[in-house]
Amino acid sequence: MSGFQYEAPATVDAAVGLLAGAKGNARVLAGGTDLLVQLRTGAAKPDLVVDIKRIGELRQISGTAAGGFVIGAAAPGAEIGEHKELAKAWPGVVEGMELIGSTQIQGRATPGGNLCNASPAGDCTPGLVAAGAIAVIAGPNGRREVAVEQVPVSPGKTSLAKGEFVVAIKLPPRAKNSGDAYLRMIPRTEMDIAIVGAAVNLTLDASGTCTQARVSLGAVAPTVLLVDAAAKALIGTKVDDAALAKLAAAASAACKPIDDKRGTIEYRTKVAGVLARRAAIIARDRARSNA
Amino acid sequence: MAGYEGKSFKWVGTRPVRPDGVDKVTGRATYGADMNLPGQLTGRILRSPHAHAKILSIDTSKAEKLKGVKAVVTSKDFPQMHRGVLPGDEGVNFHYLSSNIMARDKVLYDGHAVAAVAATSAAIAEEALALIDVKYEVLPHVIDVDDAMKPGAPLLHDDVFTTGVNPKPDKPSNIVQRVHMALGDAEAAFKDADIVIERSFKSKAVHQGYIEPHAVVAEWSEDGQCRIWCSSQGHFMVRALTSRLLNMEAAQIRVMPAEIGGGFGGKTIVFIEPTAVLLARKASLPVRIVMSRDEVFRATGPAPGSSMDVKIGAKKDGTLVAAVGEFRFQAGAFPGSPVGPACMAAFGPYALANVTSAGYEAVTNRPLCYSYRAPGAPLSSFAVESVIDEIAQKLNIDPMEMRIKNGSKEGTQMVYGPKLKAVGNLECLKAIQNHPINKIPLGPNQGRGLAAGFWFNLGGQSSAVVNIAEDGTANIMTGSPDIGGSRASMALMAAEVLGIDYSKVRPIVGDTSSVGFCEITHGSRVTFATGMAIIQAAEDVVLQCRQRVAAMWEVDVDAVKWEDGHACPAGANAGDQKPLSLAKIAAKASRTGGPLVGSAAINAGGAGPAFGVHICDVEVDPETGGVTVLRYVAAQDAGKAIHPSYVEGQIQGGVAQGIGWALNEEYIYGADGRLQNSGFLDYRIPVASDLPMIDALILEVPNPGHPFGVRGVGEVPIVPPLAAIANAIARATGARMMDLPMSPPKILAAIDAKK
Amino acid sequence: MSKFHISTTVNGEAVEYLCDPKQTLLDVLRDELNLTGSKEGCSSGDCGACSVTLDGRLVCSCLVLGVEMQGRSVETIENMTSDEKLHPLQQKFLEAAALQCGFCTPGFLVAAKALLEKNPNPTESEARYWLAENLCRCTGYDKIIRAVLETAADMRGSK
Amino acid sequence: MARIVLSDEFGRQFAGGQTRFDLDVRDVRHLIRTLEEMFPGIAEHLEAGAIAIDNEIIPDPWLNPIRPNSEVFFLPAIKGG
Repeated sequence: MSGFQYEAPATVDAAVGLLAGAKGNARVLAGGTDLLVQLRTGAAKPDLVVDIKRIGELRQISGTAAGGFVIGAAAPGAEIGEHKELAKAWPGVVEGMELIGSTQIQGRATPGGNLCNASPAGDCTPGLVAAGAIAVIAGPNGRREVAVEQVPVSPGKTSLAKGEFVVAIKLPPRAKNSGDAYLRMIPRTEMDIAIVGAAVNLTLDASGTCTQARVSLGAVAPTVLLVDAAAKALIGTKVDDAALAKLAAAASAACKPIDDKRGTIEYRTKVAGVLARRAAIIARDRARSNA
Repeated sequence: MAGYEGKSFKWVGTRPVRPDGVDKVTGRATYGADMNLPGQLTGRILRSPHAHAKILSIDTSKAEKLKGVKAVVTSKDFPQMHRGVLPGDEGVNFHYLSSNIMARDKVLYDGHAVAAVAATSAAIAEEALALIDVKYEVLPHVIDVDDAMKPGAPLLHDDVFTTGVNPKPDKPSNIVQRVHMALGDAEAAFKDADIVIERSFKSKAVHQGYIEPHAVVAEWSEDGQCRIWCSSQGHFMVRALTSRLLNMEAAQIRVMPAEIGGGFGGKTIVFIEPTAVLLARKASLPVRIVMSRDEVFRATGPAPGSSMDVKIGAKKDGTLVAAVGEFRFQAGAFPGSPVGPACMAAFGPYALANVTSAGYEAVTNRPLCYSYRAPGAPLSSFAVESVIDEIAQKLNIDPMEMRIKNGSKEGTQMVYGPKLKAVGNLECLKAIQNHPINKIPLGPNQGRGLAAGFWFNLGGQSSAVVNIAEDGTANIMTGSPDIGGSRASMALMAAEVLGIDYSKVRPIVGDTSSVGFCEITHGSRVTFATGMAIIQAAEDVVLQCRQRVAAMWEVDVDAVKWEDGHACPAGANAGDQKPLSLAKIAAKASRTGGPLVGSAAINAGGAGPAFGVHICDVEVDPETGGVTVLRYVAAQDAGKAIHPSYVEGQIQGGVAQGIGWALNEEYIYGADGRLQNSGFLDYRIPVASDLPMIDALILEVPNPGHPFGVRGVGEVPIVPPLAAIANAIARATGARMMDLPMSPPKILAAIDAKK
Repeated sequence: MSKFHISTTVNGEAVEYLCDPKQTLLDVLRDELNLTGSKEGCSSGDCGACSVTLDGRLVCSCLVLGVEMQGRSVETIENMTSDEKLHPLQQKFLEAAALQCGFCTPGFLVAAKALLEKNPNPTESEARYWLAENLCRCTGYDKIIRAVLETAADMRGSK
Repeated sequence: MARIVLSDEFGRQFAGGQTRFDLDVRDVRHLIRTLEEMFPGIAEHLEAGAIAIDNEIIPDPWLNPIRPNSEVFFLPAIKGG
C-alpha cells in the first residue's frame, strides 16, 4: 500500500523529533506545491510526511529590533506579498516570492519550500541570495544559521542533515539608499519555470556611487549562483551604462547552464546578462528613491 | 424547405442566456469524471515507457492476485480485427484502432497502452500496475517526419504501403500516402513571375489542450447490455467504434453523453472507452477511467508536426501567377494525419490559375495524430501566408491590397476542383482594411501582421426531435454533444420556426438509445447540419399544427398559415377565424390526432466554406526574444450568426489557440523518444495574462445551402493566427520565423543572426 | 495503512470524513463528499479548475492533502449561490457568454470571487494576472475578463 | 456526358495518369460502379473520400443524381476538428 504516515506537530521540537526518528524517507510539507506534485507522479515516495504549517512561529512574518525581518518557513507567498513593510524594504525578495506560480500557488507556496526544493530555477532563491538572507535551520543539535545559498547543493538536494529543516529565513536590516530587484525570463507571462532569473541587491552612497552589491542568477547552473564578479562590476560605479555592460558580461560569463526543454545554453547565457542589467537598473532606481 | 430569405428574425441573432448555463456556473453540470455509480471501480492503464519496442511478454499474475483488483486486461482480451480497411468502414482501419487502444505485438510510442486494471481504489489500481511485468525488446525509433520518410528509417508497420504512387510499391514504408492536386501548370507559369520566393517551414506537434481529461464510466450487465457515460464529441461515434472493436451489436450499447469539457477535434475518436467496457465486463462492476493530464498528452490524438516547402511567384504589381506547396505531415504511430485537407485548404484565400498542392504523410513513434480544429489547414496556411507576406514586403506592396487583388470569391476554382459559391473572403478583407487598428501608430520593436484563412465546413448526418408539451412549450432533442453553446443555437432556431418564446424551448442532448443518429460534433457542422434538422423538425410540427387547425376550421391546410406562433387564416377563404396559439393547439392535441411530435433525420449537404482574416500587433523584446501580443482583430464570415456571442466566442477561442500554436506550444521529445513536457507547466497554452482582448467582427454573407444562411464558424478562426503572428514578428524584427513555435530562444537567435 | 478521520468545515457545514494520506482535498471533495463542481484538469496546480478557498485563501484543492484539513474551512463552487440566487459573477458569466464548455468555469468563478473580495476595482491587467492560473481553452479569456470587470463595476455601483 | 475528375494520385495509381473522363452516369452509385469496371480496385478508395458535384461537397454520396452536364470531383476525405 503506497500510503505514508502523516504528522502535523505543533512545535519545532516535535517536528525535529519526528524527522530525526523517522524510519525510511521523511519529507517536510510546507506549502506542498512541489511535494504534492511529486507524490502524484510517484517522484516522491515518503514514509513520513511532517506538515509544519501547524507550528505557529513558522507562519509568522516579523520585523526585528535591528530593522531586519524573520519570515517563517511556512508563510505562504500571498502573506509575504501582503506584508507592507517587507515589500517596501525588500521589493526584489518579495517579487521573487510572488513569481512562484500564480494566485492559487501563492496561497500555499512558501520561501522555505522553494529553497529546499533546491531547483536551480526556483524564483524565490536568487532574491534571497542577493539579499544576503540567512536560513535558520532546526535539528537534533539545536538551531544553526547558514547563508541561504549554502542550502541547495545540487538539483533537488540540500545540505540539511537528517532531522533538520528550515524554520525561518532572516533578512538583514536595510541600509539607506538600498534597492533590490528580481527579473526572470519565461515564455509566457505567468505559470512558467524560469529559463533564466537574475536578482540584484545594491546600496548607494549619498553621491549615488554603489558601495555594496550582490548579484544572483537562477537556472544557469546546478544551483542558484552568487556572482561576485558581477557585483564587483557595480561597486564603485554610479551604476551607469558602462558598469551595467560589465555587469552583464560578468553575469553571462558566470553561467554554466544546460540545454533542456526550457532553453538553450546560448540563450540562457545571453539573457542572464540582459536580465542582470535590467534588474540592476530597477534596483538602482529603487535605491535612489529610498533615501 | 421553407424560404427564409428576406425574413426578419425574432430570435435568430439575439444573445439570450444559454439553457444549460445555470448548471455550468453552479458546478452542477455532470462531466464524464463526475459520474459515480454504486460499486464503481477505478480503472488505470499501464503505458509503455519506450518509443518503439517489441512486447516479449506481459505477466499480469501478481497484479491479479492483489487484494482489491477485480479485473486486468491486455490486448489478448480485445478481439482480433481484420487487417486493412474493409468496404463500408469509411476508411477506418479497425486493426490499427484496436492496436492503438491496447498495444498488440509492439508498442509504437511513449505512452502506448499495454494493460489495464480495475480495482476498488485508485491506490490499489496503481499498485497493481506496478506489479505487471512487461518485457520489451527496445527497437530504434523515429520522431521527425523528414527522418521517417528517409530510406532506412526504422519501420513502424509491415503493412503500410504508400498509396497515391505508381507503380504500387511492393515494400512497406513509413510513408502512408502521397496526395497531389493541381490547376494549370504552375512550374511553367513561374517564368511569367517578376518575383519568386521559395521557403521551407517546420512545425512541432501540438495538442488540443482541452481542460477536461478523457473520462468514461462503463457498466456491463449479465444480459450483455452495456451502458457508457463519457465526454466525447460524439456518443454515436463511441457506440459505433466500441461495438465494432468489441464485436458487440450497436443496440447493446447505450452511450450517455456527459457534458464535455472541450474537445477541438481531440475527442472525435475512442481511446479508453472499449478498455473500460472490457474491464467492467470482467469485473461485473462499473468501471471509471479518468486519464491523467500526463496520459492526455502522451496518449491521445495531438495535431501533427510538419515540414513544408512553399514557392509562390508574382508580378511586380502583386498579381499572383503561380504557386506550389509540398506539405509533409507526421502521422502518429498509425495513419490519420490531415494532410489531404491541408493541401486543399492551403491556397483557399487566393484565386490561382496555376497551382499545385502536394502532400505526404508518414507514421512516426508518436501518439496517433488526429483532428485539431480545421485539421491541417493552420499549418499549410502558415506556410502560404508567410510567403505571400514576404512577397508583399519585397515588392513594397500593402499586404492587404495584395490579398484583395488576388482574393478568392464566388466562382473561383479551388485547387481541389470545385468552384466556390457565395463566400465572404473579400468582405472579411475589407472589414479588416477599414478597421481602426490600421490607424494606430506602431512603436519601436512593434509590427503588424495580416493573414487570411479558409476552411471547408462540413454537413452530414443529424437527427432531431421536437416534442410539444400540452401547454405549448417545447422539448427539443438532438444527438449532437454541446461543446460550446449549441443548445442555445438549437433553441433559438426552434423558437424562430415555432414562433414561441426562446424560454419556452428546452433543448437536450439525447443518448444513443433516445434519439436518431448524429455524426460527431466536428467540422463546424452542428449549428449548420443539426440546426437544419431542428429547423426541419420544427417545420414538421408547424405543418402538423396547420393540418390540425385546418381540420378544426374545416378548411384546406393551405388556408392556414403560421405566423408568430399562431395558426392564422391565410386568406378570406379560411373564414373569420381567430388565430390559434401553439399552446391552444397543443391543449387540443388529443382530440386532433394525438401528441405533436416533429422529427427530422437528414444528411445535410450544402455546407458553406468559411473565411477569416486576422490582423494583429506584436512587440518583440529584442534582447530576450519575448513576444507580447498587443492587439488582435479577427473578421469572419458566419453566414448568419444564430447566437452572436457564441460565434464571437468561437472566433476568440480559435485565435487564442492559434496564438499558442504560433508562440509556445510544442511537443518536446528527448533523444530517447520520450515526451518531456506532458503537463500544463511545460506545454504552454496561453494564460489570461498572455493575451489582449480579441476583437471579433462577424460578417454575414448567407450560405445558400442553409435555410437561415448559416455557415460553420468553429474552425476557421485557428487558421490565420500562426501566420498573422509570424508576419507581425517579421515586420517588427526583420527576421522571418519559419520554424514553429516562435519561442523566445528561436526569435532571439533569428534576431542575432540578422545583425 | 489506516485512514485518517478528519473533522472540518465545508461550505459552512461541519463535515467529517475518512481519507488516505495520499488523497488530495480535491479527491476528498469529489469522491468522498460528492462535491463534483471542483474539477480535475491536471492534478499539478497548473490549471485552476479545482480552485477553492481554504480559510479564505484561494488555492488549488489538488495541492492540498485531505489530511491537512483538520479544523480548517473550505468553500467550493457549490457554496457560491445564496438564497436561491446566483452570485453576480455567475449571473454575469451567463449573460456575457463567458463560458463555452463550462469545465473551467467553477474554478474561474471561485477565483474571480476571491479577486473581487480583495480588490473590488481591478484593472484589466490585474484581473488577467490574478486569473493566470485558471486555464481556459475555449474562450480566449476575452469574455471572461470582461464579465469579471463588469461584475466588479456593477457590485461597486450597488454598494 | 458528365465531366468526372479524379485526384492526381488516383489517376496515377489506377488510371495510368489520366484524371479527366466524360462519362454517361445517372448517379454517384452508377459512377463508382462504372469507374470500378474501368479501374478494378478503385471503388474502395473513392468511397473513403469525399465528392463534389457541381461545386458542392457532398457527405457520403451514393444516390445523388449526376446530370449530363455535371462536374464531379473526387476529393480526399475531410475530417473536422
